[in-house]
Amino acid sequence: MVPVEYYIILSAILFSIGVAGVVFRRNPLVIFMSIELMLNAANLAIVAFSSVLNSFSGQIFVFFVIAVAAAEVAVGLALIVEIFKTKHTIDVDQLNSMKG
Amino acid sequence: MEFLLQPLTLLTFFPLLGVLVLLFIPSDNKSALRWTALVTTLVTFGISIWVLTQFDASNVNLQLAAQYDWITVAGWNIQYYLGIDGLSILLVLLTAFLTPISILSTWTAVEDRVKVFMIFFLLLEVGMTGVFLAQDLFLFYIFWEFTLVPMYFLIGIWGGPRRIYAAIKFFLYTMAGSVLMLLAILWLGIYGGTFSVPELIQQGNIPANIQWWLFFAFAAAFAIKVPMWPLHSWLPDAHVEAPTAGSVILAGVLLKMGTYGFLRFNLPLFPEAAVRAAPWIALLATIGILYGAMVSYAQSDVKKLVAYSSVSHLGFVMLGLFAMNPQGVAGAILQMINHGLSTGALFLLVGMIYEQTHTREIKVYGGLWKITPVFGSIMLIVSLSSMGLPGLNGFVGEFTILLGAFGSQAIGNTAYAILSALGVIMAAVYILYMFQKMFLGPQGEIVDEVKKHGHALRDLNWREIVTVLPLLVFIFWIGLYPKPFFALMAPAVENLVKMLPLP
Amino acid sequence: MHLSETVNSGFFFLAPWLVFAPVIGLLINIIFGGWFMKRSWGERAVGVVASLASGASFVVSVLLAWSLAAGHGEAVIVPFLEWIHIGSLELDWAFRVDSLSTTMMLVVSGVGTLIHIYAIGYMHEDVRFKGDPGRFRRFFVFLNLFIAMMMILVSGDSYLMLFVGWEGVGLCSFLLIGFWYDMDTLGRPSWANSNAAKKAFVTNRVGDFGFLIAAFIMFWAFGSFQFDEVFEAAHSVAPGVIVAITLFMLVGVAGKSAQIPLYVWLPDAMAGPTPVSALIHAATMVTAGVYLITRSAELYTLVPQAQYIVAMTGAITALFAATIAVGQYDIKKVLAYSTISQLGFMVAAVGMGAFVAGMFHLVTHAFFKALLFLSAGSVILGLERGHHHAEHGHHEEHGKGKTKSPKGEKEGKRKEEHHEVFDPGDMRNMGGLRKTMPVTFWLYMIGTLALAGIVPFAGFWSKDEILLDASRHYPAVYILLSIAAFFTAFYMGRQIWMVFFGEPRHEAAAHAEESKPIITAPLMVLAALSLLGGALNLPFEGFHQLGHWLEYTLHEVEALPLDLQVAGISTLLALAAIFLSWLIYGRNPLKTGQPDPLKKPLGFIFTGMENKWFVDEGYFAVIINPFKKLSQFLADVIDWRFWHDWFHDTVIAGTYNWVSNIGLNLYADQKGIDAFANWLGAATQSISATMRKVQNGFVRSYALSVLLGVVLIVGYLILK
Amino acid sequence: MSGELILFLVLALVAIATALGMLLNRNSVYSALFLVMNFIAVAVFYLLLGAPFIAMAQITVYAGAIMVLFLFVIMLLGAERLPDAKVLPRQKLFAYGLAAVLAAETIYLLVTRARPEGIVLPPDEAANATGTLVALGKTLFTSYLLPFEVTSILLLVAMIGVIVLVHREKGVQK
Repeated sequence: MVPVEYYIILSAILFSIGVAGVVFRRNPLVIFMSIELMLNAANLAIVAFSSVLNSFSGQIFVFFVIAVAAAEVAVGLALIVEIFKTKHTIDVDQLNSMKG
Repeated sequence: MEFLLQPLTLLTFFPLLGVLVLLFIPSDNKSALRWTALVTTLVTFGISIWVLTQFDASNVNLQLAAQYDWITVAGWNIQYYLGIDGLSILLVLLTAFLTPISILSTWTAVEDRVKVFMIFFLLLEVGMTGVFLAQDLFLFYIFWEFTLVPMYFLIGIWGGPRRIYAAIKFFLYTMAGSVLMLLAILWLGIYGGTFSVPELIQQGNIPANIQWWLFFAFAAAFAIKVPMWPLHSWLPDAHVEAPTAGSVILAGVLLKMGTYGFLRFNLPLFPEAAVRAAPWIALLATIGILYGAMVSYAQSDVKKLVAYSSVSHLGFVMLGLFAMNPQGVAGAILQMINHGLSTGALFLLVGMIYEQTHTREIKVYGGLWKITPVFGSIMLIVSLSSMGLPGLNGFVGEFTILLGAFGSQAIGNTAYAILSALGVIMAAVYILYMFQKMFLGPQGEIVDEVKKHGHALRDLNWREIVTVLPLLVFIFWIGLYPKPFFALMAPAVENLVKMLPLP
Repeated sequence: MHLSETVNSGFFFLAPWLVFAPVIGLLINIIFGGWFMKRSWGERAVGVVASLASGASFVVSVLLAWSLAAGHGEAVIVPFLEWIHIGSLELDWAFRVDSLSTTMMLVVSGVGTLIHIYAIGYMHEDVRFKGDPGRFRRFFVFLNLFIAMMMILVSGDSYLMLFVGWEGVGLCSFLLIGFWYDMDTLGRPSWANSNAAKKAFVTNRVGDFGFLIAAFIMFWAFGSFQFDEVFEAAHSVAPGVIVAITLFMLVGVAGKSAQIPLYVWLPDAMAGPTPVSALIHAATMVTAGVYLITRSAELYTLVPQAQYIVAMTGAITALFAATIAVGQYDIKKVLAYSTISQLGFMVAAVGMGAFVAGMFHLVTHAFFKALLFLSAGSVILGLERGHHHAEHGHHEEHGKGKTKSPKGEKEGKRKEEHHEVFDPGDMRNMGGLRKTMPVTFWLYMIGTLALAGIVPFAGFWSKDEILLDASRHYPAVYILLSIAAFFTAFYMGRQIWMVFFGEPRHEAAAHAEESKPIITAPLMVLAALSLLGGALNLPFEGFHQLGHWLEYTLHEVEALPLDLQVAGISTLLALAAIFLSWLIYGRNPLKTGQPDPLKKPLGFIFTGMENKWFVDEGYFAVIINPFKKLSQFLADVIDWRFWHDWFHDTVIAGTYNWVSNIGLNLYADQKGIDAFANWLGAATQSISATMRKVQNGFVRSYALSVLLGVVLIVGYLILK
Repeated sequence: MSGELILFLVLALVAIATALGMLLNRNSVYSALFLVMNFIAVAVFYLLLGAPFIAMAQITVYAGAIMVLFLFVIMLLGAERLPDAKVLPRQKLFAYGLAAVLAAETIYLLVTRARPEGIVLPPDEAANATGTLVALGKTLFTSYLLPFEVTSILLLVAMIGVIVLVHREKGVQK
């Protein structure tokens, strides 16, 4: 008996928290986690819509998102490890070679 | 699977398979990397020959088409649409032909980051083949832009001392032109409801005043690529800084993308505007021919000399295209091939001597023919082909172009052809200047200079001869018996010319 | 191809072998020549292969001529290859066998073969004097290539095929003039020879440009390049078009046949080995222009105005070049200017419509000029031998075999000044060769008499026919040519006296040796032809064989009987000139170091003759240097400094940088973003402070700006 | 107020709280653990929404595999805490502000514009759980076969990529 809006609102809140994490945390691992959180929030919204519309498509989409997220995390963490090996830090503020 | 086994799809994307294999080869196993790339491109060439056997020259329509809906949303109708016809087949073959040769030329010239080099090269081949095969404007644009990326890196990583500057310049210039083209493509796609070129040609209901703008937008992209005078300023930089193989592909194929664009899009899509523009294009082409030839003569850097000669040669191609009669257009297509062969070979040869001497200054050379007779003789043949000696390929193209331009209704003035024919004299002047200063005369200082470093100048080795030999075969073949080449394109060319509303 | 059914009869099917025989010869020499050259008999093998190839061509020519005669002289077209077919352009490679082309074939392959044989002996010594025996093979490859190209030229059935050969022989000329590309004519390291080669090619290209334009007009006016079709269509076209065609063609002729204003390359072409000068620059290639006009007889006869221009060009060239020949000291240069002058005779003849006379002179000239050049070559070799001999005698302590080795040269400079630069072609170094080289002397005499036009040598008959025709129709041309004939006899007399009479003016001349039979034998054949060549077309009733023969092709031929008055005047002029030359050069032979006796009386005129009337200098000043300067200017100033550096790098890239730095950074970034921030109404100061560091390199602040963008866009969507 | 709604609200509170915990905790190990709890909460939401398969996937893949990976990496690099730094001092403030604005905007936009109508049914009513799973599997392996395969290739490529990235050639020392 839960109105679907509630899920949407929850999803939006979680997403925004993730966004905030990406923007102000300096630890790339936490940034990564925040991204995962954002993905989760999106998944939640999709599943909610899927349930309302009584269709599988949403769930399947979420399934793919989870799979892609897994791949992304694997590669991303590997990159972080590699960056740490070369720069000996993972503080994103130290990694400013893009400075213009 | 059916999708992948279509000849044209296979031809376009086969090098990707090579890329995949390359990824699994350790980067210090250089010879395996080279062989993989070479074999891949040779197989691609084989596929292109197979396509040729499937090709029916008498059919003026697109053949072996692969057509699928790709992106169809909100009134957009973008297709994956490859096709080949008489206008493009020779260029496709040229691409597939020159790539293995270029790879062979890097055998000893590229020692640094071979793996990445080869990957970029194969990607470049995908892009180039795609450009010549795409029949959907959107797809074409993607391939068109895609070629920039590998080329950018080829120049920027393996180039000469000013490579970054040259690479960025190359990238920005071609990009700047393409932006206008993208706008025109979007306009066309929305207006016509499709991005498919044959369909757009069939609709053919673009108002004349809009045609003019669209023609201009397309022409901007292509003219920079050709490059037409006065938009040629990126060319000498790119050519001089690019590694040998990059120069070969740049001159041999990438520049042809510009002229091909005029042929494939500007002429049939905007016929009224094209006819209206013909005298102006002819004027620019003529200036380009004479200007390129004169500037070429004054160069002291041999690569720059060849680069400027490209401006002159491509001027001939443009003149032929906008002569808008079968002689001119067919000559222009053939001249695209010829330029690819001759200038490609010139860059190869210059690269071979550069590898030994590390200088491109003409004045330090001299008397090389005596020291390296085989090299000198091959260089002579290629030079003669470049200056249009009858019996070699250059003449057939230049002659038919000038003949077409002389009697062209679209250009409407014989002066352009006559002035351009002066370019033939000037070609002799700068080519012979180059040949004389490098190969004739007394021994140049570079010979002793090289000896000081412990090894004398050597003649071409077998690998180098094998690299150039296929080019020589075609230089003679086209010169002596061009009929099969004309036969491939003649029906398509005549069909195209018929569509143009000549005055 | 209305005549092609006759191909099957006779030997016409052999026509392609005219070209292929020499091509096979050159391929053999390219592929196996290197292997040959490693053997002791290698040079001979290479030479024999090349000579056989050329000889095969001659045999084919003879067979074709025989078949043609058997078939009553009707032109036969042997199709061979479809060349360029596109649109209305249908260009085929076909061989045209008619009396005109077979005449040329016979001359080219006949004289060519003799010169091949001669060259075996000549080049054997020449490559050794020049110190690079490896180049022997290359010479014969080029020579065979030349025969092949010349055959394409004369046997082509369309103007385009003719053009293919036309450019092809130009290439061979380039290659052979620049044969000793790393030295000058004296064997010193220099750019001179390669410059001469380049000059020849470029000048020829200027002529080819004219030819090309003529071809373009022809195609768009007549729709074809094929001879018969062109001639047929020509009758229904406005004469103005034909005038344009013929005059542009004349530019081509001027280039190839060394007429004013494009003759300048021919004297320099003497940088090539002597057989080349004989074959290409005297007997065959340079006559291609004459052949072209004769071939286009049907076009030229339609437009008398153009004919007049052609005739005058020829006549003026004949006289002009003859005057220069008087002032030359190099034995080959004299002959070169003589060739230009004689080509002027021919061009004048064909310009006047006296095609038979022109062709007749072409044939006889091929004989006696080849003879003269080859004999001159023999003289030069003789002097080289003498010089070699003398060097050995004087510098035995050095034991240096090669006079040309730089070291030897340097030492020579220290010891004896005059040994350092010995020019074996300079007539001032000769004298008295009559005794040391008697065979060459007599051969040279025959050539000279033929060229001077003394009865009954071949040159007399052919030159007389031209003069006769001119006296009937073009008095101005007649006068010019007669004066030229006088000069001809004079400079040839001068040459004979200077070279063969008097006392040796250099020890090389004193020690000169006669050449071997392989060199003199071909000369004797040519001498016989120079002596008897006149029989081809004797101006008597019942003779005129060449005229009749060419009539098959040219249709109307005017057969003039001998005019004693014209013949008498020309003979008298020639004899007078020879006598005059004896007075000046023969009676008191030149001494070593003495200036030319003409120098004083003629003054600046002789200086002009000596310096070729400063035409080369004029061209340099008017055309070549301005061209160089212009291209330098275009390349450096316009293209690079202005267009590349200033416009693209400074203006375009600079403006972009300025806009992005100054404009965006200062203006948009500070004020624009500030304004945004104000509009957002929250924490103005700190936002702008953060925002000002847009390019700070911190990933997080980039992410922040992305977020800001997202917020703004979503906000916009809400407010919309 | 039905039981379900109560469950939802409690879980929502947990989810938000754990998310904030992840966000604010300075020790990244705690962050990771908070995130695990968050994921579990979300998994329960999936169950509530009648998507048991997704819920299971969420638990195993996210809460299980991925987060373990995170923890490993954190420990491997010793990156539990980063030293304090005073760059970009106001970043945090903006992040909060903008995130809040974003949340408000998104909620407003989704609720008003998208107008999702209807009520989420209780799980047993929504569909027979087993039936859902079978149908889901069928759909996945019929109409979504190609994307499924592509995903598998993607995972393979990611795997290879990770190996390539982390792998060091023998003897090559940095």
